[in-house]
Amino acid sequence: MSQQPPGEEIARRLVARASWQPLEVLFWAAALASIYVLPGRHLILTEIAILGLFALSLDLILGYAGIVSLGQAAFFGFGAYAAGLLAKYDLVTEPLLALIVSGVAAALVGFVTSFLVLRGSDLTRIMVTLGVALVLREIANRYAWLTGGADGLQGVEIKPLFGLYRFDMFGHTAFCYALGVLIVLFLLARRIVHSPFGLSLQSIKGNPVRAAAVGIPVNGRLVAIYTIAAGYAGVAGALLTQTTAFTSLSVLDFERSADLLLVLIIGGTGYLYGGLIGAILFKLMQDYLAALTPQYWPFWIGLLLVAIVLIGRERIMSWTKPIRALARRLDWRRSTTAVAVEGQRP
Amino acid sequence: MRRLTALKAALAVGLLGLTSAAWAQDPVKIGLILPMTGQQASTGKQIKAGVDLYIKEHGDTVAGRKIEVILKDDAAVPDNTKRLAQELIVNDKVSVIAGFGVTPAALAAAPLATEGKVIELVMAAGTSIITERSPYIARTSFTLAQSSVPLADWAAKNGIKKVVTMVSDYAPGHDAEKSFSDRFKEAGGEVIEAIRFPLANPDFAPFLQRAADAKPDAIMVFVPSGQGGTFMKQFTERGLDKAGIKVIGPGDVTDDDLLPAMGDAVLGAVTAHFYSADHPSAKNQAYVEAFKKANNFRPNFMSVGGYDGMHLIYEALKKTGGKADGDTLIAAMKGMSWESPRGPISIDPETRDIIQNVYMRKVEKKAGELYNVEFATFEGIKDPVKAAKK
Amino acid sequence: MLTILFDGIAYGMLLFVLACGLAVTLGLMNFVNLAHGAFAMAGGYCTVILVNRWGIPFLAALPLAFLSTAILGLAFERTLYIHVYRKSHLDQVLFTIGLVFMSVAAVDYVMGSSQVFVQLPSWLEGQINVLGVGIGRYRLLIIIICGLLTLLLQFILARSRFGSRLRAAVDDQRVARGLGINVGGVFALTFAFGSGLAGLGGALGAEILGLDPIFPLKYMIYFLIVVTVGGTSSITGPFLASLLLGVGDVAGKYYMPTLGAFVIYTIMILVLIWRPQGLFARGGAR
Amino acid sequence: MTVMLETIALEKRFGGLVATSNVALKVEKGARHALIGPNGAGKTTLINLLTGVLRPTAGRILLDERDITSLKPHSRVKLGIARTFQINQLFAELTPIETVALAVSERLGCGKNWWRIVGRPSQVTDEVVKILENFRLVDVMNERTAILPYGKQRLLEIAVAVASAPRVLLLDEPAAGVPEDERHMILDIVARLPGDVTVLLIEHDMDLVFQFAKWISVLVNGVLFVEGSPEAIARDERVRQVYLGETGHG
Repeated sequence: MSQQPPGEEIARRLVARASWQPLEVLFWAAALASIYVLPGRHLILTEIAILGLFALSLDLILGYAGIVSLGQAAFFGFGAYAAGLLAKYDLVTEPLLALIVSGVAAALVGFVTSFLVLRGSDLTRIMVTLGVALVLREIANRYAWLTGGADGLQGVEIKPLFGLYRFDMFGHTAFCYALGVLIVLFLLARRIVHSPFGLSLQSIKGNPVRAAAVGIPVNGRLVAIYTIAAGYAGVAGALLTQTTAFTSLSVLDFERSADLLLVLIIGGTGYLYGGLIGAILFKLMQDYLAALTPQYWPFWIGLLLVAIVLIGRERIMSWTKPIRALARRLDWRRSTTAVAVEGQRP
Repeated sequence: MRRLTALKAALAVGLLGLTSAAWAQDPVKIGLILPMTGQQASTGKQIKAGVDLYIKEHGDTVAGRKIEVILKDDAAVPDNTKRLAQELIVNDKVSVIAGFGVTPAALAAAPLATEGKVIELVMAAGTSIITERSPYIARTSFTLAQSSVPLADWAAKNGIKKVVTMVSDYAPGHDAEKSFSDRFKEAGGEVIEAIRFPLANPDFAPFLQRAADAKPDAIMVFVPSGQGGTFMKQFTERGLDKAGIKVIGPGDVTDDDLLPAMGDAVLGAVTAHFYSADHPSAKNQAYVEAFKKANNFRPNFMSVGGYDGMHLIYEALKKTGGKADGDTLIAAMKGMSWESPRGPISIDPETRDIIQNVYMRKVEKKAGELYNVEFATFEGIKDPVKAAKK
Repeated sequence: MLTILFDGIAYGMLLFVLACGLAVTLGLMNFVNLAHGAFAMAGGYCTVILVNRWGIPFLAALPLAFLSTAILGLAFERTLYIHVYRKSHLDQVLFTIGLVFMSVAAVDYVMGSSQVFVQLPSWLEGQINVLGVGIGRYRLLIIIICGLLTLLLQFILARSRFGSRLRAAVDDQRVARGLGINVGGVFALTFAFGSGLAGLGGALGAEILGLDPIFPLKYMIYFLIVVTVGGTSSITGPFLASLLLGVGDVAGKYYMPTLGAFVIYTIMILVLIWRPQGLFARGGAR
Repeated sequence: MTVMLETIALEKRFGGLVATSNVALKVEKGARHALIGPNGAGKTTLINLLTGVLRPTAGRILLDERDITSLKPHSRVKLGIARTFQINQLFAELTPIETVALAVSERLGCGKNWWRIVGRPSQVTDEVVKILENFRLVDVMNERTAILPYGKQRLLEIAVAVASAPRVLLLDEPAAGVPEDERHMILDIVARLPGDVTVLLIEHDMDLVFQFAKWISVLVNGVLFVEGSPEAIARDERVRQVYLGETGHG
């Protein structure tokens, strides 16, 4: 490395931050393969994809901007109800379009409430975000003529995707749809975190005082990412509604936000895959344990959480070190791409 | 030799074609979706115990087919219910999805029952509309209106003129409130205030105070199974019993499961319901005894929902000779009638809802334990909400 | 309506006893103990067993509930919590939520999932009428016990030797160690005491809040609200916040039953926007 | 000569404590201006007021004759005020490359760009290269900042400020805590700052001050005590007393 002139090395390093790792490629290849390999598991895979997307939204604010939230369910739920109402009253019948509208609506709610989380400690933020979700839940409960209240939103009928693909009972369409949305939004998130904007968020997380001293409008950036993350959560919620043709108050539950935080912490924050991996682990674990002992599965989940903390997340991560090292060794473009990228420059 | 006969039999079965006998060897799978964790866990436990007891008593084979129950926990979260139902239908190929602790859960699964042509057997949820959501839904629990309407009749006839209704703010509560109030007003009574409180509610005190301040003759109350205890405790704590205010309601508030722990304060509470652990029939005495032996708690109305649900499945399978597709099975279920621990019941051939007796009961002490003692019977009650629609 | 005010105060006092242990661990030891409600539940079930099964008088069962939960808390602190003090807040959340899940399932297994009640002596049932105001006997008892506890707590923390040691240990662990204070011991005692209080709260609250295995999950939010609204820098903060929330909640539900739980959440959000460090935090330092 | 940065009757109170009292400071364009004073004289408070971290209780701040008193910190950076911190304020998890690229991107106005990858406009890369080379950070540029040796962190601290291409650079004790044998690096860097950049230096190290400054202001107890050329200050009896008094104590 050091034989390269520093200029090229620096340029390469900057760009290399965003280059694709072999493990990443493997991950998505596996995800796509699951469409054909695991047709019998599409229902739970759909849930995993949705939970993963939801966790991604939390990772954007927690892992990259350092905002702890226990209220992402507010946006998830808003998106879910928005999608449900759009479909129920035939306002927007094309699912993808409705998904986008719901996401934007949730983002708007995120924008409005973002000003509440700019101040205060982690605990304050946790409670304010939690409060927002609880108030939204109460509102949804109260305006039962619109939302169905505690009985859930009934009579949602989702039209075929693009007018072509019906949401079948086996969940094939639903999974392909959810996975597709997840991939697109993941790519977008990946782009965002590797952009100067994303870098500025990381700097704010690290040291807001210095970030301001470098000329970064700290509050503006936080509002922006909070809004984006709310949109992501909204899309996840809308996906849930569209793939189940149903929504209920549980989308706004405290438990949903709490589980989300668990998922993300299990998977790890700040590298985008944490939420996805956490979602896979958490859902499979829960599904497996709940099938084993429908009544007492929370005990084993709890035990696992306690064990994870006592052993130490770092130590558990370090067990994957050989794999990661191997992956790095397998990175065939490790030195070549940089040169290629450099070569294309005028 | 034996192998040869088996082979012959299999061949014969194969030759019979793709009729019922073709898969007579496969088990009939029943997906039991219940809230086993969370707020409604006690409902789930009761129903599961009822189901288990039935299988224990009647064996696990019907019409030559083995019955296999797959238990899933939905924690009363409807989107869980929906996913679990979908997986059960698609992956486990169940013939019946059963259980459903709360109305939203039952409603969420309804479209799947229709699409998958699978029986959805509701063993708990009590909102009237549920059975209308799919032609494959049958119910072995009850509807709120079934108890509320007779209750209104009884109240009007027994010197109660002014009533405050207090119900949990969700569909079953609304059903109870509406059907009681309509009938009660028809009979000349007056509902002076209608209070609805949130489903998950820690403290009833302010609502009770509000009810008390309206000075009614009685409070008509509906809370979901499991919350009755707190309500009754706070009712007496407020001294409302001493102020001469009566508690009446569908039987959920004096749930058999919780009744022994409620203390003497509930003595005299009058409720209308379809099941009491004290129901004086030999069938029920045997049931309660066997149930208590197998579990360390008293059966409540949820448990009979599960017990009778299994009975309905068993009998329907006997009738179809083991054929378990949705259309055949639901046809067999229609009009089925039998003697349950709760008394005589039948499945309405038109609505697939349950027809049953509703009993007026009063909380009394028997052998040192509190029981809902039945003192009057309204026979053969159909769901009044659906009846009114015709 | 004085009865409503009275009910609200009793409810608030109860919230305070339940939550003040959390305020102490969070504010003084900087530890996020979401499993706090599990100790309250333990106290509640302990009382149920003592009173209903063993026939111990209710009033005698209360101190026993306190003691047994405190011992339970101490055991957990020494064996498990001690390893987590130094970890990040997120780890603490993960760990304590795990404990909550375990406690919920374990209690469900041992005690069943139905609600249970303490059999109260008859002299605690019903209301007495004072100058036209209906006063629930049981709630009066709650107010008396909780009021005395608050005074005691204030005294311990502000005046006693233990209080000053605790404050020293919190301000600077190294210096405190240098002064010969057994920091670990002080923390353990504090934790045990906080758990004991939660247990007592659970014992008292079983009657009003209902006791079932999901208690710790159901009330986690309420405890957190009390602590954040009150701030963690003193005992008076959470105390006043509990009263505010108790009265606000009860009065809100009485006068606007249809709005219900809105009131309590709205109070919280407004307070936190206005004073992010909590309504009664001193100066807003830290 | 034009005045680049000016305060008019600037005052800051914390409760009853007056940290800055009626300060009228003028820093000329391209100046090499040092601000000295004993501990607790309010030097850092003054810097915080100038950069907008603190709001003054009274008075005004002018940058190139423009009133910036009510501007937010980041807006002041855009107008050309950059600072370093007495105690390192760096991004522990970022590498020097990323840290500098961040500041450069922000200055070039692509900080809110969420679509391009960092460093894609080659202008950014070129600047990052230049700064890292200038500040001798190339050898550690891929290490996490948290594990850099202290001297390098100190250099990075200044590099980040310079990356904002300021018109006015406020250096808050740049050599503080740097071991003796690495100190020359800092001195060297400070000496080589471009001539058109106005520099206001706060420093305890008198060697550095006298080597660098063309003009010195002395702040005591929040009040501008005396100003003058280095020679004049060195001769000033009162200044000597203030400092002797301080060194006598500690």
